[in-house]
Amino acid sequence: MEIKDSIIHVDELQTSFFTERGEVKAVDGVTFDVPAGKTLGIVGESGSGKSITSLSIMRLIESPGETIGGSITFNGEDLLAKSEAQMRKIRGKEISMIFQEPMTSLNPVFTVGDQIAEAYQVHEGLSKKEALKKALGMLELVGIPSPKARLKAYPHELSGGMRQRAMIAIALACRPQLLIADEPTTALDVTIQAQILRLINGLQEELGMAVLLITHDLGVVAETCDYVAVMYAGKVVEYADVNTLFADPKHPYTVGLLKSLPRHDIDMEGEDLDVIKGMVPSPNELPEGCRFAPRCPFATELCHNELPSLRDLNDKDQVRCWIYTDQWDGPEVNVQNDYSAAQSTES
Amino acid sequence: MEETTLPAQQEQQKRVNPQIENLKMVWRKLKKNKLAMAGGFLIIFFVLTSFIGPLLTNDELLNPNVSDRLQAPSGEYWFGTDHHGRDIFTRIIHGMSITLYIGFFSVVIGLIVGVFLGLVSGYYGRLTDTIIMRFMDVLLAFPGILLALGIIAALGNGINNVIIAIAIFSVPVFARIVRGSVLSVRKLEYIDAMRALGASDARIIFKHILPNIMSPIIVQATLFLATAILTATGLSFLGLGAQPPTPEWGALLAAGRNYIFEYPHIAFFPGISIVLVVLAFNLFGDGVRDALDPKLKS
Amino acid sequence: MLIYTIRRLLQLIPTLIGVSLMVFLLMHLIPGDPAQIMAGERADEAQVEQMRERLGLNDPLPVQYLRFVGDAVQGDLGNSIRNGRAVTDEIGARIWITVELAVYSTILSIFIGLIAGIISATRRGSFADMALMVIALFGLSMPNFWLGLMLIQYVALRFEAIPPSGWGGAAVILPVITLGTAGAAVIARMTRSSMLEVIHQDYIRTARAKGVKERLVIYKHALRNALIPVVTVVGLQFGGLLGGAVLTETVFAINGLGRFVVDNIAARDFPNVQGAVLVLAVLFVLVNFAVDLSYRFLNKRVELD
Amino acid sequence: MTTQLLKVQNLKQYFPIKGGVLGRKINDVKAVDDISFEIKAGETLSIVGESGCGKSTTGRAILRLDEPTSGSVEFDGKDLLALNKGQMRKMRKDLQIIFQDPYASINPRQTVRQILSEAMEIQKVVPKDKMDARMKELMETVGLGAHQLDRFPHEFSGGQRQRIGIARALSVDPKLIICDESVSALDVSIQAQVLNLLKKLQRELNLTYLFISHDLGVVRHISDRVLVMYLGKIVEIADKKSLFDNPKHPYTQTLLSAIPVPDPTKKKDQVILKGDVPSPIDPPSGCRFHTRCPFATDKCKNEEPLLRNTEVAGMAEGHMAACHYIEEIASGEMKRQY
Amino acid sequence: SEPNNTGDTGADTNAPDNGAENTDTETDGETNGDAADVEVDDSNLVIATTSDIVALDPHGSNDVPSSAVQTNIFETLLMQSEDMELEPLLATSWEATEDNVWRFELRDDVEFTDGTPFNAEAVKANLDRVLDPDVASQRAFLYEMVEEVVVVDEFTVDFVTEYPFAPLPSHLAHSGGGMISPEAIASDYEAMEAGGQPGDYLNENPIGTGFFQFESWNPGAEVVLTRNDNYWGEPAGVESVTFRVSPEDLTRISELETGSAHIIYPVSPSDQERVDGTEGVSVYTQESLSLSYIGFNVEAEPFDDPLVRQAVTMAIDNDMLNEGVMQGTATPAVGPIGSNVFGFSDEVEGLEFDQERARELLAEAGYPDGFDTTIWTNDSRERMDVAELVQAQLAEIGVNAEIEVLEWGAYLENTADGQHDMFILGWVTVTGDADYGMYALFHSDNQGEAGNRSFYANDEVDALLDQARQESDEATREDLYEQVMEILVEEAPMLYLYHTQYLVGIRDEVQGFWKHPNGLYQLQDVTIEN
Ligand SMILES: Nc1ncnc2c1ncn2[C@@H]1O[C@H](COP(=O)(O)OP(=O)(O)OP(=O)(O)O)[C@@H](O)[C@H]1O
Ligand SMILES: Nc1ncnc2c1ncn2[C@@H]1O[C@H](COP(=O)(O)OP(=O)(O)OP(=O)(O)O)[C@@H](O)[C@H]1O
Ligand SMILES: [Mg+2]
Ligand SMILES: [Mg+2]
Repeated sequence: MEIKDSIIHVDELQTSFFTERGEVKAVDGVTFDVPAGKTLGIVGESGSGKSITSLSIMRLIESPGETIGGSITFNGEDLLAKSEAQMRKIRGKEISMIFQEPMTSLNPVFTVGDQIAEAYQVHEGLSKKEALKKALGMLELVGIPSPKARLKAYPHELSGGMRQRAMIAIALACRPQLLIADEPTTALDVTIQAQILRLINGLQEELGMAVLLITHDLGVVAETCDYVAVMYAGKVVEYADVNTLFADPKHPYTVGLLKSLPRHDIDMEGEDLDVIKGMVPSPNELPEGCRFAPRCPFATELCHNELPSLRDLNDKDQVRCWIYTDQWDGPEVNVQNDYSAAQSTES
Repeated sequence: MEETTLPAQQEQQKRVNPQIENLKMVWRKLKKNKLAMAGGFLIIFFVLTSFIGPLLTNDELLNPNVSDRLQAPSGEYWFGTDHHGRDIFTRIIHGMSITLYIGFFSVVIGLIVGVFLGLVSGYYGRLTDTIIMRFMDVLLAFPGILLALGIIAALGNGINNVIIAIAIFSVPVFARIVRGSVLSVRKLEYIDAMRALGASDARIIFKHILPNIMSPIIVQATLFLATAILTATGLSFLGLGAQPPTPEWGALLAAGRNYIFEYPHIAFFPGISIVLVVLAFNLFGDGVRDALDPKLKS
Repeated sequence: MLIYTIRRLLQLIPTLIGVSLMVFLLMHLIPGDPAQIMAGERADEAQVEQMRERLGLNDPLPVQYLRFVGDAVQGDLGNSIRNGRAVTDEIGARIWITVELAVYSTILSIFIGLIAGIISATRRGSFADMALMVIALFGLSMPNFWLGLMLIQYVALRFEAIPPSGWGGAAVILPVITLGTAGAAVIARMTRSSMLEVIHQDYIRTARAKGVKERLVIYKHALRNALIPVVTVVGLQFGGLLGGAVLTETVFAINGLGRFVVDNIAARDFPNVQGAVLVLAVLFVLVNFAVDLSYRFLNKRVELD
Repeated sequence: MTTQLLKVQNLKQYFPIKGGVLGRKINDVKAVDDISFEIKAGETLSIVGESGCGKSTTGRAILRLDEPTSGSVEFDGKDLLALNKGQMRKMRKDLQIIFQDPYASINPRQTVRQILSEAMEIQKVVPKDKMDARMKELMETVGLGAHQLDRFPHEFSGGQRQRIGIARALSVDPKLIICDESVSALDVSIQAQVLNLLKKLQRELNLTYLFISHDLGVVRHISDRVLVMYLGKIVEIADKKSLFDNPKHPYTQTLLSAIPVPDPTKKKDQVILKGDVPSPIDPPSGCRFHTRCPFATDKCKNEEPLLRNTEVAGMAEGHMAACHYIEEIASGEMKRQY
Repeated sequence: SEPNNTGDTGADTNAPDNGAENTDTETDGETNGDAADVEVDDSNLVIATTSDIVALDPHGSNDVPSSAVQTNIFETLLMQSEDMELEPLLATSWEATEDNVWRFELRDDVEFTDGTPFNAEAVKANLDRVLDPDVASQRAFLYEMVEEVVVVDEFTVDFVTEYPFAPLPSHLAHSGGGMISPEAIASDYEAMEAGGQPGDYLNENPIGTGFFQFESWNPGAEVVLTRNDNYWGEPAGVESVTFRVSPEDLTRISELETGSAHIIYPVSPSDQERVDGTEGVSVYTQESLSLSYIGFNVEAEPFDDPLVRQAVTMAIDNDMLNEGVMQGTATPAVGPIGSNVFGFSDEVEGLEFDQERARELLAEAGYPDGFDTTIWTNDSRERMDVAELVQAQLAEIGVNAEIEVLEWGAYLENTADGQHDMFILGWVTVTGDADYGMYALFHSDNQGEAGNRSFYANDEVDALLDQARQESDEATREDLYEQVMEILVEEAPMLYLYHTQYLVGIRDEVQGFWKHPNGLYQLQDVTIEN
């Protein structure tokens, strides 16, 4: 499935690290679209390949990593086919990125103003002075108090939230069409997280850009995204619009994830949480069949032996699970309703 | 209970000791580093030679033989003879153990004292730390070789005093490194866990901190061995250290320098021997550092 | 920053007291009676005793130490035992040579070390990298007096324009090379590893994500950060060279402070040794202090508490 | 049983800041500033709050991992702060801690067996010959196999390591366990496993938990009572139900509203606080929250509110909040200024 | 550019054709002429040596490098010729007027470089100073027997000695007897009054009558002297002389070969061949007044037994040492003084090299299997070489000797205290008189620091030495010294090794240079010819 007005289409992306211990398939079959002006959330547990996916899009994978398969279509052009010089023109101008750690993502020896201004100098060929003037405008835009003074501040002189705002200012300086935000709020407190998320949403509307928001927090996804891709062990296992995903999750992993989440808005009355048994497979010892099979309460022989593909379920949702196919050899199941029961009988 | 079920591959994993595992990893990385391996082999070669070599050589050649003085290298005298007609090759072989001995023991002594001070300083902090570190500053403020000179002047000449002198100026180097490592390990939660269990300070320091800061210590020790050997030869060059006719290499070099015009081989062979030994330790220490440094992976 | 500077300066005091005490004690531990030496080989006991009295060597050690420190604070380091000249004059005549030697050598090692280190880091794993690092290690492994001798033998004797000894003019070339080699090696290695570390930092990725050219990423974003630890090494090197030039000064017959100390230890001219070592230590401590300040200036992350 | 197992009174933890020309103490980080609370045997009290508000410091002060500046910590009727080093060492058997980082909290060079036996050896809880049996039992209790005793930490996953940490804490039969962000570093699926384990252990061993977390979801799941901290002070303390259903302090309210809910249909009216958390070095006067509080008045700036319970606002017994305007806010008389 | 002294203000000072320019450059040349520039000058003689001087005050030091410089500034009453004959210098004639009175007639045409006239008063002032206990001169021992200096008239002076002292004239030829301007001496005393050290003033203002005068001293680096144009005699051949310190053998040779030094000293025997083989330079040799010896501690076992000392002496092959250490350049020694010293007798036979006999003697002394002992040396290269070869030879007769290298200060102190077994040292009989060579080394009064580090004590030797120094008849003196020498060979309180030669490297363009057997460079007649 390809959404018509999608700004970027990632198809079966594969990125591996060739380490001493062999190939690490960090990203191995990632497919999604980001519709123009909308927010796509990518969720998944640690190590599922979220960051590597985003770096692959930016073509910033460093050796020993390499993108070895798939395609990334941005504005109708394949990014993987671009030269380094062409990519440089796109980075920071058409696609920008914010990283997880605001502490370490800013260069400690340059002022915040310089670092924002650099984007203008690189892409718009402005003089330092003009660039700084525009940088000031950006600081105002991201809501940093007394922006004039902050322009000359070094990163260490700012609080975490301010730094993340500065990062956003850098990323948005050239009004990109796509903003990739890799866990932009994980390192921040909830009250600050709320500020930053609101800021990103606001700017998105203002600038009309698409956002690829990477997170492991389902709450953040629910509150800020229009579409969601769920990743597990390097693969997208489910893709849906946000309401569908939370109301009617299809993949057993998605279901398990939602069920194991302790929630502050619901009292469990002392009940135990549902859990997903076992643990995430290590990327250099991936199971043969469905990657989730060893942990899946519904897994059958088929699941253990053969890898399902990501299929359209309807016109907008996709899932990578045998249950929703004709080949399904197990009993009829409703994943969401039967999950808890299946989970406890299993063991 | 679902928690007890474990993935099959976990069960099959072999029992491996992390030290050994770690060593294996380091070894794998080292093996790929040709330079470090070359250094390692050289070290082994030198150490073996220092033990076996003297047994194989003709000790007669160590005695002065004025009629054969200042001979150029030849089939009989591989590296030629010196100004007393002694065979330089034989002398170098016999001197190897002395050079290694000085390097090794000065590092060991400096290491023991420095590590102890560093541990105490880093673990207890506050006034203890201040006092120890100020003292280290004082030692560091002394130009190394001048400190050694002064110490030897005070203690008298001789290899063991050279070792003490070199050890003293290595103490602050080790102490500082250890202190830094202790400070970072100390912050780790398992140290607090041991305190919460009521473990004594000694147990925490020696059982839980020390083993976890060995890497930088080992690296520093290897590299300092190179420095120690160089310093010892430097002192010998100034006429301090080994007593004649001990064939300490620095002393050979110092004596050889007087003949460098007409008989350059006398200074050349000891000089190149020193370079090789020091280079071996530097190469190896460097390789070990790279292999142990998680930041420089791949 | 000012407060920090003042505080650090105050912290130097105990170090310097420690240094002076250690020099003093070391000098008194060394066997050999300065009065005897000064009075000469043929002086009788009474003469020696008189000499001792005049030099104040009969006072208790603490008294002597306090006198030494008290005078030193006022800029008086006493007089040479051998020739009665003021120690400050003796030092003054030599200190600049040693400082010059150290400065030139440091400049040389920074120049060579930085270039080699950057080339090495940016071409990690290449032949150039390997070759440069082997050369650096070789430079580090060479006894510098041997290097000096080789330079005299193979350079000075072949090229008339380069004098084999002394100081000033073209004569500085060989000693500076001799002394600068090891430093260049250290700096090259430090620059390399520091560059390699910095290059994996998040902010470098940020710069790349901004679309900055790779060359700028290296020379603007990475190098500025990579230089920070290098500065510390340079400072330490420089400090070390001040006192570590003994051997080079000996080989090239340079009348510097290092050789002065060696000669005067041999002559048991305690005031000279005490004064010179104290001055060297003060220089060392001050240089490191300056390095520390510049480190803090360069490294915006370090809080100036 | 409803006896007080732990009673913390007027606990203060100030960390000196050195500075000035002479490097003397010029100020303090007032990490924990005069807090009092109690924990009953067998219950779980959680401390929540934003980063840097003093949660960990409280836990560490109770264990005397850092010596508190003042106050008293009474455990089982004994004042811990009055004990000397040796006595304290013995006492540590009863109080244990489980840390956040599954990688940093166990010595990578020891096998599980060494870790557990060392702990038991230090406190001499079991005779040598019974140790093996006890270790096997412990491993099973935390959901690991006895066959894994001779493995090293790096052979375990994060969740399993956390279980080892729990086993180590349990090995000395403690009464109180302080869990400092014990599940924060874990992935959701693993976090759920560990949370379930903690609850099970509490049931079976009648443990008392002081549970430190910034995740209100986790807190709601595990606690009996909840204590909210802001800048070194307690702003609200209540049983779980009252706190989540009926928060009284504006900070608690905004905190709850700021947390994203994993349910897109529940889009609610979020209160976004302005500004950052102020520094604990020079905390704001009066109510420490006044700089960010949407209700703040001059009174808040000048007068420090005390923890109190008022029935007017429908606060349950034992529910206390430190705000001057509990009643006014509850009745809607006071409106948010932003 | 240089200051414009044409008065032509505002004009184009860069113009090349300024009328005043020629004169300007000349004066500039002089004022700019610091040490570095002078070196390349043909009129400046550069001598590179191992050590810096200790002092310029002739009473403030007793080392060869200092004397070598001082002798050019300060002249003595008498001097010794190359073959050690006494010749007049500032004194025109001298005689013993009584047993204990020496009378000197002085030149009447000499002035110190500060303008003070040289006369009998000046001589008295100098002798008084060197003997002044407050000055504590290291050279007081040379004149300790002088009871009084009597000014007879302006140019006649009497030296009254405590006892008849025959070698006094040769002592006065010693560079320690160099005449300092009495004005300068007075100023030095003033400086002492003001709290200074003796010599403080003189070291900066060494005023003598010599053919050179002091220009500058850069401690550790060089001393520069310039020609005294008012010299009473034949003026020096070069305008100035620089004594440069250059401790490394190799470096010194390079300096000589590249022409940055004209004269270098010493050339190590092993480099002699090379220097001689290099074009434009050669080695000048001169027999010295020195003795290299190995001292025994005759107070301690086993060297308290003369048999042991003889055995050790006979076990050592002096020729081999000479060859191995000195490349055969030295003269093997029989006794403590060489043939160029007054009092030497060629009648005395030394102990022959005979290892067989040595073993017998050892056995006789009760050490049939030899013994363990130590050889001390300082870090002098030559002495360490000797030590190594001696060690090897002693091994042949079963004596196991450990070598210990001591640092110079410690070495002197410990040997003076008698803590040694064997030690290697040298002695220079500077005065060229056996008294200087023997009295210090063997008289029991001089045990320890004063020179007798063997702690040798023999009443007969004491008596003979006392008698010989008081005897004015030369023949009788020679006879007495021959007797002493015989005893000293027989008793072997030390192992006399050899008398070395001075090896001086010299460039071909240097003419008129010679080195005195006492080690001092004779520079008056030196010229540099190109
Ligand atoms: N440089 C590398 N070398 C080898 N493996 C790597 C490297 N970088 C990442 N990986 C592997 O790639 C996989 C995916 O990593 P990635 O950083 O994309 O995870 P993530 O989903 O972003 O996780 P997190 O939530 O922890 O950020 C991980 O298993 C990781 O171990
Ligand atoms: N040893 C210390 N020295 C100085 N300040 C400290 C020390 N330990 C903690 N602090 C300060 O005390 C305050 C409270 O820290 P604490 O670790 O208790 O916070 P926390 O609530 O546990 O935060 P987090 O959620 O980040 O763990 C912080 O401002 C911290 O910087
Ligand atoms: Mg990530
Ligand atoms: Mg905490």
